[in-house]
Amino acid sequence: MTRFVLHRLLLTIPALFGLFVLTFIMMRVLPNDPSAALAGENATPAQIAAVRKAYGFDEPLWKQFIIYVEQVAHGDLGNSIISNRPVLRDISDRLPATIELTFVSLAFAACVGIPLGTLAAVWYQSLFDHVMRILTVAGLAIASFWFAIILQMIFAMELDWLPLRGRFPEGLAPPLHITGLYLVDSLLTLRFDQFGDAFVHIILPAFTLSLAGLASIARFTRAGVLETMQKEFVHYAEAAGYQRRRIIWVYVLRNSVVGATTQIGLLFGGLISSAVAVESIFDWPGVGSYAVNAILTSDYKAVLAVTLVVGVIYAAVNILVDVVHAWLDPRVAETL
Amino acid sequence: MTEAAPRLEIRNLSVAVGTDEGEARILDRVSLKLMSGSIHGVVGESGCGKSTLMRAILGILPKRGRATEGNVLLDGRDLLTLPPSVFRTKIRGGQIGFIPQDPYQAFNPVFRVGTQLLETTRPKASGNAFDAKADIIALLKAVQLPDPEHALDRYPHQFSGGQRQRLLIAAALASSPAVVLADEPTTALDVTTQAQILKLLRGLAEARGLSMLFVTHDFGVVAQLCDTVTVMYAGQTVESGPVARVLAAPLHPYTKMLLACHPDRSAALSGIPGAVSSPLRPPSGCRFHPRCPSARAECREAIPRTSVHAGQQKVCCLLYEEEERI
Amino acid sequence: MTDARALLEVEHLVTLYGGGRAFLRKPQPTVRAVDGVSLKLTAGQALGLVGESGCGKTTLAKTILGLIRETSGTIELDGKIVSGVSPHEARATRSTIQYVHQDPGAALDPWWSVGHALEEALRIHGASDRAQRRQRVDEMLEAVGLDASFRSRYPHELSGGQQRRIGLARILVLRPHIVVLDEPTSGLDLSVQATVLGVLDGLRKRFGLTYLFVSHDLSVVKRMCEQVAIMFLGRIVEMGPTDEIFARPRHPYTQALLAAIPKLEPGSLQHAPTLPGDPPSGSAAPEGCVFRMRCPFAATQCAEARPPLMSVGDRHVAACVRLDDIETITKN
Amino acid sequence: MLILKKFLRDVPAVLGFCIILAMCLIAILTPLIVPDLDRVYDGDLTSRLLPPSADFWFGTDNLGRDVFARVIVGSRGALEVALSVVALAIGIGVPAGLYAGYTDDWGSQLVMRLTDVFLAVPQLILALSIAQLIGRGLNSAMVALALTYWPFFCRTVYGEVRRLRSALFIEAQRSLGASMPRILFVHILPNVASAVIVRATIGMGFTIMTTAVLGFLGVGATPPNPDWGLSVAEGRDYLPQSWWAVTFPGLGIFITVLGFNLFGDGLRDLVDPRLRRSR
Repeated sequence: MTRFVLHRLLLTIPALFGLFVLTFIMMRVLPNDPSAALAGENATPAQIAAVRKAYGFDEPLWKQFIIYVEQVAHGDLGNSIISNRPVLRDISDRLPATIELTFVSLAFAACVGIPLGTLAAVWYQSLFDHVMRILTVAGLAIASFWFAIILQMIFAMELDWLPLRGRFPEGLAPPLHITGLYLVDSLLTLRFDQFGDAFVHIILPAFTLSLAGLASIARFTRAGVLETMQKEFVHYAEAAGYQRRRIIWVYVLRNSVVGATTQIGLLFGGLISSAVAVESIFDWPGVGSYAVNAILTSDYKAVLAVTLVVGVIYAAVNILVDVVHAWLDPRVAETL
Repeated sequence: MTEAAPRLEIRNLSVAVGTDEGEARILDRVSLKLMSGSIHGVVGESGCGKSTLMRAILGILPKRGRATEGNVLLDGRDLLTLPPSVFRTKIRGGQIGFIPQDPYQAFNPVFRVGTQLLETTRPKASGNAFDAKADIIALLKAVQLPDPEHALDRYPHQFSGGQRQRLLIAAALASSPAVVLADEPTTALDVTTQAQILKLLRGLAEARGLSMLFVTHDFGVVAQLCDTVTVMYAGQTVESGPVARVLAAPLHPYTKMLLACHPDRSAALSGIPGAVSSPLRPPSGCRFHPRCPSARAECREAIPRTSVHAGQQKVCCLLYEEEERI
Repeated sequence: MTDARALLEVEHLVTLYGGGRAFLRKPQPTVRAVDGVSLKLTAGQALGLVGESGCGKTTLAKTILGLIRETSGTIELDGKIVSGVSPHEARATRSTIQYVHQDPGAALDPWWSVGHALEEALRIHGASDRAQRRQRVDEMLEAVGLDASFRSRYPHELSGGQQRRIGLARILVLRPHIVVLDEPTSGLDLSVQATVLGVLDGLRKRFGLTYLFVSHDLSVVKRMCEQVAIMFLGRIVEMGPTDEIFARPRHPYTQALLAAIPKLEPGSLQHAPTLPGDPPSGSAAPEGCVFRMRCPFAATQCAEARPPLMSVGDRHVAACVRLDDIETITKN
Repeated sequence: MLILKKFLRDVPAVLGFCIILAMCLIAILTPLIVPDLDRVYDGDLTSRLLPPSADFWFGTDNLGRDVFARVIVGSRGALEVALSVVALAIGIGVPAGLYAGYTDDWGSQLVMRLTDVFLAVPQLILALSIAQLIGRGLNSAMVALALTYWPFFCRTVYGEVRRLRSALFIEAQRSLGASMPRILFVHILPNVASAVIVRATIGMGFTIMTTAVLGFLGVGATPPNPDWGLSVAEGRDYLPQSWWAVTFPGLGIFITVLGFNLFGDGLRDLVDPRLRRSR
């Protein structure tokens, strides 16, 4: 197993290095004049020239690349133009909010999607199955930014049941910083009032974000269960007198989930993508809304740093998924 | 002729399965008897309804399948009238043990062998997991599995095909069943492994007094393992009797032709012309008549009755009905 | 049959799989799938290649065909050395050897009709005249006992026996000299199997074909082949005329294989000796005789060196150092 | 013909096909449906934020433009963008995938490692930063989307070619002596095509969605383009009173994407009937 994890980690390195090179290329090659871009929109030619000198843009490209590598090796992804702080610091401050939001969404999607998908497969071609099919396809076709606005309009503006935006009531001190996740921190400090506040704030963004994930989890669970039910060992289990409920919810479901674990990585990618728009709509102080701000203000360093950080997180999630896969299916790790 | 009561008796069983193209009559008035403490072979080629017969006995017919007539009597009790819940808790993995065809496919690859072998004892065990485990390990010794103590903690792919089949045989015996159903348990194995398994089954049957219904397509396997045999063709039983008699002097034209195809018997490579008829549109009368060299005009219409020869050998063919009358 | 010439001669053929180690992976053990095999195919005859799963018989067949490149050894076809080339070239130089797959249904492109697939075989070999192609295809369909209406059928519409006939027809249009048949009857019902064997026998006589008949089923080989080679773990352990081998098997493995076949006389298996253990996987070939792990007669000398094939009769060879001892043991 | 019959039995897929057909017709016939382009681009400030009525079916937006006309014209833009992006991605991804799947040399490795790099970040994130760097606007958004979408096609084609290369019927062709290019073009390519078509159909829906997100975030289409995503962003400030300016462009996205997803699903089932086998 250790060998498997190690192998998986090493396989990721070339891709991450490639991403690193790609961001460098994007940074230095794509904009017509990176100095102008960095100096901001209303910079004078003198200011641009100063920036060019300061950043070493007058050096040859390979030298620039070495400088870039050195900077990143020191954990320096540059300073944000807007906040004037190191972008990595900005991002790490906002990361817990995004992690909390995506994790809650993913957990909700899995807890609801897996049973729904299984039931649809068990009641194959029943009314339930058909309704589920329509709902899941529809769930995947709804644009999350639009859905977020519609939910805001109904539940926050019209009905006033839930807060419109933010992660915590304005003016109140957030929970004591332990993990950075409000839901966890408030429970750890036993502040249930804070937990309630954090909870009502996360409902709308998390629900919006989970919609597409829920639909696709339900879909691939259904497909996986249907496929597994055709397997010989299910027929054997029936003939050998296993309980039907255990056949489906233990034996079939585990196999289907094993087959589907590799999809979770992709799902997470979709989740992060949607989080960009959803966070900015709900003013959720996470990496997604930070990225949107950076884009709208042409904060190049911040945009690229977000890309790199998301790449690293995404790779970590995919490794985690593969490890879980290997743990669930003993045959996987043994091939290595 | 006074006969002892059979352990398992199939009486005039017909099974129909609904398909997109209409109703398929897979089994047509099948009858057979499995006597206590004996091994009864069911022989037939693909499409003869062997596996549907198995599923009917186990009460796991496909969704759109149902028994249209007849009985499945286990110790005199009709299984077809039992509610599904009783079937699951008392019959499958209880009074009837099952050995599947393909040991490579029958295990769920992501669960330990022990979890799966102990699953059948779950609903019945009165809370004593330790006992159940010890029982299974004793059975694993009985089926001559190497290293039985640690076998339960391993995964299926860590066993060879022959070992997996031994595990499945142990699973079938776990509930001390009244009847064991074996569905071609050696077809997927190599010939030397098949010989091992056949010997093991024969030995277990003798040591434990098993009553076993053994489905196969191979007359050779029947000759080595079974006491009595039933030959099936296209969902009908055509002949049955003691193995030695049926092999030495087959009566039904189909049995004769099928035996003639066996490598030990055939001189010329002829085979049986034609193909098994579709159960969607079975021929009227005797289902074998379109391929039968001795068929006559009556065979199209008349449903052949069973006639008994030499007290033991039963055959369903018009040729012998007449003989009996004369 | 003294003047029978060797159409195909294989000398010390070795085919290895795997080996080497990739970065951070467990070293892959080298599998000696074919381990020093020598055999001859006589024109017009059928050689049966028998063994249990994993014994390397299919790999040997594919190496002879050229689909897999041999690691060492030579293959001589019609007096010319054809080994030592890449699979791509090999198929060009060995076009007189053709191969019928074990599952001919899966070996047909599912989207192509039978006629189209058969003509494709000819097109590959440069037959450009359309009418000629059609004629040849019809001729071969007839030869395997199917009528011309099968041209327009698709693979999934065929029964198992028909698929096998189509598989035969597809290579017969190329007029091969040697046909490699890979398990031509596995998965077929007995009554269908008999018909397919009948067709195979007829074709051999009609076209003067030479068969390499790969099978796990000794009883089928007995009926079809003049010569038999028994394989165990990549090596031939016994080879000779079929009648001779079935009447007087010398190698303990051959004896066990023959004894394991369920025969029609009730009870014969009960008294036969069974081989302990399971068919081995190729990765763990032991030193010396590969069979000694399962051999009831194994002794210390079996572990010392690889036993050579020794002549034990007219063209009958067996690879065992204890042949004489075994004969005396079994007699008593 | 059998395939057509089977497809017609799949009601949701037929529905999807009809939606796509209708969308295409609307896109082609925009000049007939919306003859007056002033209602799309200029509007009349005296008729700002009017609710839906007989004159303005979907109401008007904050600049007094007809929402209905904008949604209709927007469909044309959305389809054009999606079509170009998918076509570009296929143009890069399919040859790359064929090459990588067919050969075993370092070039194949290089292509696959390159897809790894592009797939190391979620597509939208990468597209966002690329689009931002080339400069805002619809064209750069399109380039960014195509540049980040081709690896999906490459992977699909690569996987199919590898699977088919070891398929028995391909091996049979090799044993008959067929040359590799012949096998690739006569046997493998037609089998790969179905997988590409399915991916492209679902990719159309996906791209329409992503383009809308880019538009919404202000990295895609620029005003006064009637882009659906941009329209939702513009209408957002006038909620909840003027709900129509947000709702209808969103519905446009929803229905179009739904059409492509339903149709793509049906196509996939048709090509891969594994899951549909009746039990």
